[in-house]
Amino acid sequence: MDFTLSPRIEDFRARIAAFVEEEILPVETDRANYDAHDNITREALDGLRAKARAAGLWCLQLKPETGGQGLGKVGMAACYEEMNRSIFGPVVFNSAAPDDGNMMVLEQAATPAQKERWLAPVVAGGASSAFAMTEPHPGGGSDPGMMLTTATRDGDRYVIRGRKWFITGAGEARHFILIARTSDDARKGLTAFLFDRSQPGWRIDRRIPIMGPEEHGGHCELVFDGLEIPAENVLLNEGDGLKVTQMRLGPARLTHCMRWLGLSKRCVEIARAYAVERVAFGERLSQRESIQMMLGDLAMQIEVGRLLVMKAAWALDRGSFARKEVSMAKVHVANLLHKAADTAIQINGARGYSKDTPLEWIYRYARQARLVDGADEVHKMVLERNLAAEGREFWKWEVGA
Amino acid sequence: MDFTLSPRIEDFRARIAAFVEEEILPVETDRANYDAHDNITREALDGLRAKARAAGLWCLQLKPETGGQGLGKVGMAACYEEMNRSIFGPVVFNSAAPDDGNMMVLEQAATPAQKERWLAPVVAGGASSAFAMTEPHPGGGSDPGMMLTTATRDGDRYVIRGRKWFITGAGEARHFILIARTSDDARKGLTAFLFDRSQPGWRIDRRIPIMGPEEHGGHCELVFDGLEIPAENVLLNEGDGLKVTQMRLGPARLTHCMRWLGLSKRCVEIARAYAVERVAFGERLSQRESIQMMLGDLAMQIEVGRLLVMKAAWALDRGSFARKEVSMAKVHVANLLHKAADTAIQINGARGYSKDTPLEWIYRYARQARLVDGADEVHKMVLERNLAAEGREFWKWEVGA
Amino acid sequence: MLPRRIFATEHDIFRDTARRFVQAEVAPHVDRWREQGHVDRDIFRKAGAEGLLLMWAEEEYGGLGLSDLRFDQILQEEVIRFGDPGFYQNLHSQVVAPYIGAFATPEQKRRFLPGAVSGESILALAMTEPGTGSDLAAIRTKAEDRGDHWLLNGSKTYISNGMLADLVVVAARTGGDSPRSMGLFVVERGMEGFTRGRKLKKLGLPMQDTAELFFTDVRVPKENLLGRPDEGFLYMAKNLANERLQVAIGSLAHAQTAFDLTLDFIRERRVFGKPVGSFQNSRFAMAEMRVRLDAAQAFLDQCVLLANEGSLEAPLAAEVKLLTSEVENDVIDACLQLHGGAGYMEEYRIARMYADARVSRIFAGTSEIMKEIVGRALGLDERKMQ
Amino acid sequence: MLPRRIFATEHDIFRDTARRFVQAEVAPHVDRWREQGHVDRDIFRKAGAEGLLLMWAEEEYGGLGLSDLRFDQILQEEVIRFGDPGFYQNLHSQVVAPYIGAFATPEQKRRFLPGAVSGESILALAMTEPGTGSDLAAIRTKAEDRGDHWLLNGSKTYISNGMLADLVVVAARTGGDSPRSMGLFVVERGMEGFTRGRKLKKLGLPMQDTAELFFTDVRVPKENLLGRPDEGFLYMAKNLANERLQVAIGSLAHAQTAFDLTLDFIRERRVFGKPVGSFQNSRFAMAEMRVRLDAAQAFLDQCVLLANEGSLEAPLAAEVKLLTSEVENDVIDACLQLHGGAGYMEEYRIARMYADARVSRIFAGTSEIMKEIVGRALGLDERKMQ
Repeated sequence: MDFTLSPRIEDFRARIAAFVEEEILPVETDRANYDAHDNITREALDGLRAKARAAGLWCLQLKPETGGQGLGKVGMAACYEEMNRSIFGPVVFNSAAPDDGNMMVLEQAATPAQKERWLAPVVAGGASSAFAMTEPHPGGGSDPGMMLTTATRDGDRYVIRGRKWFITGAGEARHFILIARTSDDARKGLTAFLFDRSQPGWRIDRRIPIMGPEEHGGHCELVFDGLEIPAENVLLNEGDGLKVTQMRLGPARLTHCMRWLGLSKRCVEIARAYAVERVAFGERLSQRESIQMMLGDLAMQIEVGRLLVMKAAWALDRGSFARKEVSMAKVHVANLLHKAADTAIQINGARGYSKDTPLEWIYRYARQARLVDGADEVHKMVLERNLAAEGREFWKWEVGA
Repeated sequence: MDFTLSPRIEDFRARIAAFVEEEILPVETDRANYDAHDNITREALDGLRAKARAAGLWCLQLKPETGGQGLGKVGMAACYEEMNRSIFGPVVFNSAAPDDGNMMVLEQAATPAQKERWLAPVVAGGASSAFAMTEPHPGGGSDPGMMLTTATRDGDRYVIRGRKWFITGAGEARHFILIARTSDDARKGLTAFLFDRSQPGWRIDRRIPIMGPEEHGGHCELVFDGLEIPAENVLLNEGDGLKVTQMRLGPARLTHCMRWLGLSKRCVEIARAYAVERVAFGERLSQRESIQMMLGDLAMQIEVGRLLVMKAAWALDRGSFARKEVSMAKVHVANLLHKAADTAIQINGARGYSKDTPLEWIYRYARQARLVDGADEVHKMVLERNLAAEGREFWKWEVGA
Repeated sequence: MLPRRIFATEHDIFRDTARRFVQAEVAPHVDRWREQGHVDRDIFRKAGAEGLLLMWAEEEYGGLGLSDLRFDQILQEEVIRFGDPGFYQNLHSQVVAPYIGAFATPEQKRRFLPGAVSGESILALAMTEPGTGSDLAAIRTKAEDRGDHWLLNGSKTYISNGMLADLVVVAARTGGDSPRSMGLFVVERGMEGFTRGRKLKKLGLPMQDTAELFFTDVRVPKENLLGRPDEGFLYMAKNLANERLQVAIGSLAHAQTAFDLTLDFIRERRVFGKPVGSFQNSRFAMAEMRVRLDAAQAFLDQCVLLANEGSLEAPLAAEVKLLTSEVENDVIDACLQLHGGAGYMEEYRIARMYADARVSRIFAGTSEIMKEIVGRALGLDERKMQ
Repeated sequence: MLPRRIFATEHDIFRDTARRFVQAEVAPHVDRWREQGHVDRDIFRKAGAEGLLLMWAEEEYGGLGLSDLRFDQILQEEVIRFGDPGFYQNLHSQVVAPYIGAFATPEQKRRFLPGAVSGESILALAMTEPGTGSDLAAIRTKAEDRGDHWLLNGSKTYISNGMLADLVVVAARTGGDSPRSMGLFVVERGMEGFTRGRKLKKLGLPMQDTAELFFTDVRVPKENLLGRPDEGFLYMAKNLANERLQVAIGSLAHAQTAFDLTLDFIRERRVFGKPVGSFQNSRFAMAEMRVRLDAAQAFLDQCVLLANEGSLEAPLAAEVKLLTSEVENDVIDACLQLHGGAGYMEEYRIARMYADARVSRIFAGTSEIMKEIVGRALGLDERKMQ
């Protein structure tokens, strides 16, 4: 049993912390650096990205040969949490969704030639990417088995027809990973493809307005009416689409949690700073029991989240799918993020409802956490299924050397 | 980062698991083995204890030279959880409160001669012990500074006068650790003494009826009207009473949590067994979503408790006081135990309210968990004080080699 | 605090009467009755003599003809506040007796009601069986038509007033395999083949007697069948709304009592040199409880008025039972927490209230069953949705 | 579902009128108004023409003399159900105007009320300042007596209807350092030195205009002071109970609307081949909400009746505001969850309701302030306990 970080990871974490403090927070504070969708403007981002690369804080999650530092999931847990002290943090270090997950899946699944063509530009920061899987009702939402978009083989190419929905970043992405149906086989019916924004045969139908602030490129509805994709742009093999989906989404759930922990800590930070300073009815807010208990409880729930995420990261690094661990982390941290933002707003009162702090940004952003990547209800039922299968073995420590 | 148990600890854990299953659960099932206070009868206990000793599963928490196995807190976390699958488990392995904590504090603080006289018989199982600190209102409850019982020096002895309250096990204990006031100094005003049941000058005023099932010896109110204690029976030095109290109570909080995890798992076990078997309105309970979500949520909360407890145990083993970690474990696991018992009763319906299962025993027992060792409210305020002092350093991983 | 607005002068006067009765005749015996596991029989006779039982019964049967449920509501509130929730006069008057009131012939009423009104005969209702829970369609106790009598066989469990009862209304299957063909039979103390098991031990409510009942070839006279032999299931479904309203009244009275005694406690008890009640945490906890109690009371009182008008439907009764039993448990738990360690000692009433309250989310249909009823009434019935 | 029991025929008829008005005049413009950040001025004039503003005002000022709060309650329910909670007619009629109704001279009423009744002049109330929050004693805006006028200096923030308002009732300190010596001044559009900042951006409620107001050497005529110059604090304290009741009405209407539209949604929307509403989890979630809504409505309706009788005390108003704003937020959150991913899309109303609702636990006094008020009224005031 050992709850320590290696010195190398700690070194990265500390440097990220300093970078966020010195470089990113000042940018975040100035509303002029916000675009129309409440994200950082491209100009501000480009400047920060250049500094981050120069500081060696770039794509840490990838292997050295891909251009990263091979941190592993344990290291990512520590570093991603630190990055997302700022709402603009992850994208500065090229560790934001959806590029983060797309890069990792390409690193794992793509051929050398595909990596050169599709992955390297994203790693370099010159192109952004999107993962096109989800479909509007009644197609494949959380259930990929309902996928309706088809890829029909025609010689050495596939012709794509269908509709995708809520595709994050599609408005600006250059490289797309697309999941489409190539047969009716329950396990081998889906295939993953790569295509470039410039190819004809598809279009963005609309950018969907959502409650929250948006990733660059928003959330779009895509129509495919004859996009042709050469067979060489199939990722893995025909029929491996479900496998690619699982490779892509499993770890992404956990990286979300890592980042959400950072945001949760930021909420506490803003709430405490205000509580210490603000006097009402002749007393500092921070002296009130109710405020102390809210903050004490939040601090504890954040620590719980960190333990759940770290154990899941450790299990992934050991080669486990860590489905149970990831589910638990997801349920807890999604709720924690909501609670942290809500409590911080409550402590800030009307100021919290205004745009004077990032709290309202985080609050709106947070609401999707309990909806995406499987709602709480689904994860709890999955956990119960594990419990039914494993009995008392559900809870156990692995045995070491 | 490493979430594994050592093979040696795992070996103990597995043997305890088998012993509970084969030896203790059958005894627990037979109501004839319950005494008037819902605890195991002395006869049944003596038989099981002999078997546990013979199996080498005895006082594992103590050092080898004291007669134990030197498991450390990490090992105790794994083993205590396993013991308390049965409500009668811990006492069988001589790891139940209050002897458990009394033995550990004597092992740490007593002189060799004192150990021979006061500790060895408890380790041998021939004597039980009590820790007499708490006083009735308005004396020292959770605040030792309010202690009213006095020890007045008179030559080579101290004369004790005062009243103690809610002293667990006092009805049968032979060896007592007593905390009394020897001066008005805020930090050095208390002293810890050892005395034997047979000494004159004190009496048990009454055994206090409580809601829950009771430890052997119950919870008693004690009156001291001239008990004389020789100076050689002072534990550590005069004025070290507060220190002894902290040595005694800090780790005890965590051992409670370890045991409560075992009881929580048992609740889930009983609930699941019933849900799988019981048919109502044409459907098995286990097929209902609401039941699945209750159980999935509980399974997750138990895992959270295990992580919090294990991290605190690890920190204690590294020599930290781990106050923050223990507080977090305490708040979570006390609430978890209540929730586990409550949910299991709800799933069992009227059967859960009856005495046909140990659930009602656990439910009544559990209610004290949120009151003793600091109520939730106190711990949350303590956590907030840590947060105020440490800021973002509240959450961090230690750095390893 | 929200003023109660459903009572008129006659109700306030009645409350005084009820309170004096409970304080004089119930309160002094509560500890002993809890210890012995049931009330003394004569408390029913005393209550009967005061005119407090079956107040709704027509005068010809000895009652007062008061069909206004507010009187029983007030009586139950006072019983719980100054007595103990284990005195099941309410089950007697408002849960069991209404089966006789609604489904018995005048001749049967003449036989059964006067004793119930006077408290000479104590009533119980035997529906639940080992393994049925709330699922009445799973009842297996059988009554066979033997010409001049019914032959009753089976067993019942968790029967309140089971040891003391003189008349037990027993639900039994009369139609062979047809799951809902049931009859309700009045089984009388002393009938051959009718035996009682041991009083059941429970988590709480020690004063309320709870028994298993066994029926082995009991010959029940034809004239002891209530209503039609195949409509018992309907009768039970019909009466459940009022039964749940009664449970709700008790739950909320229990919670209100806990709140009041806790308010007194935290004003007096000091910790760290200040009254417990002066801490913000205590103030907030009490404020949160006060709000929930007031809302639940407003809701419940409206339900009582609806029931008086005969229009309390099953889903609304399920709502109010669900709400009040959850409020009861939450409030009592929070009140115990405000007591600190004292709350765990039996010498403080809150300790026993905690154990007593737990069953409210289970009996008369669990909270989960209530949610099923409410949810299905919203049109969310998976059997009817495609 | 609990039937509403406080309405008579005239209320039902009025609900039809109100609903038709909202459907015809408000609903079609909601999207545009949310986009532009405020309603069009003429919606107030239209509402005035229909007799929907200041219904309580005496006929001599153009009103209907209807002091029954149930009419405004109904109007607010319809505005929220078929319109948007950001149309602050309710603030105009029931929060600001009552200061004029209660504390103005007949001459002042003749000047100010008719325009407010007709909707020609829109009203706002300026109490909060940067740094005061709910702590009115911390107000720093000052009015100095300069013989024939008051000289007003200071700034206000989070002022609803702030950009549109023609008449602003401004709280200002008149007694130098005495913390509670305050006056209420009617500041009129166009007075020199009265300026408005930018419309404030907020988490939700985009249609409700929220502004900062600045007062720099504004010469307020003596005849624009409401009541006495040193009693403004008392007036505010007095009116807060009704203000909180109004907030409660809005919160609960918002929650009821969310419930109903979610019920429709989950009956239709299918997932894993079944309607969302046919899952037990959905049924239970809806049942739990139904119960909380019914209890809150029963409580709120009783409070409206009490207010009609002039006996809604401050602690009870705090209770109902606390309860309904918490119910509103919890219900809307759970409803959004039942929408799944769709709930996050602005094209579903639930998404905007979620952001709009968040402020209810903050404005008109946060939930924590409400708990302080309720708790202190229970006698748990650390300043009075030793």
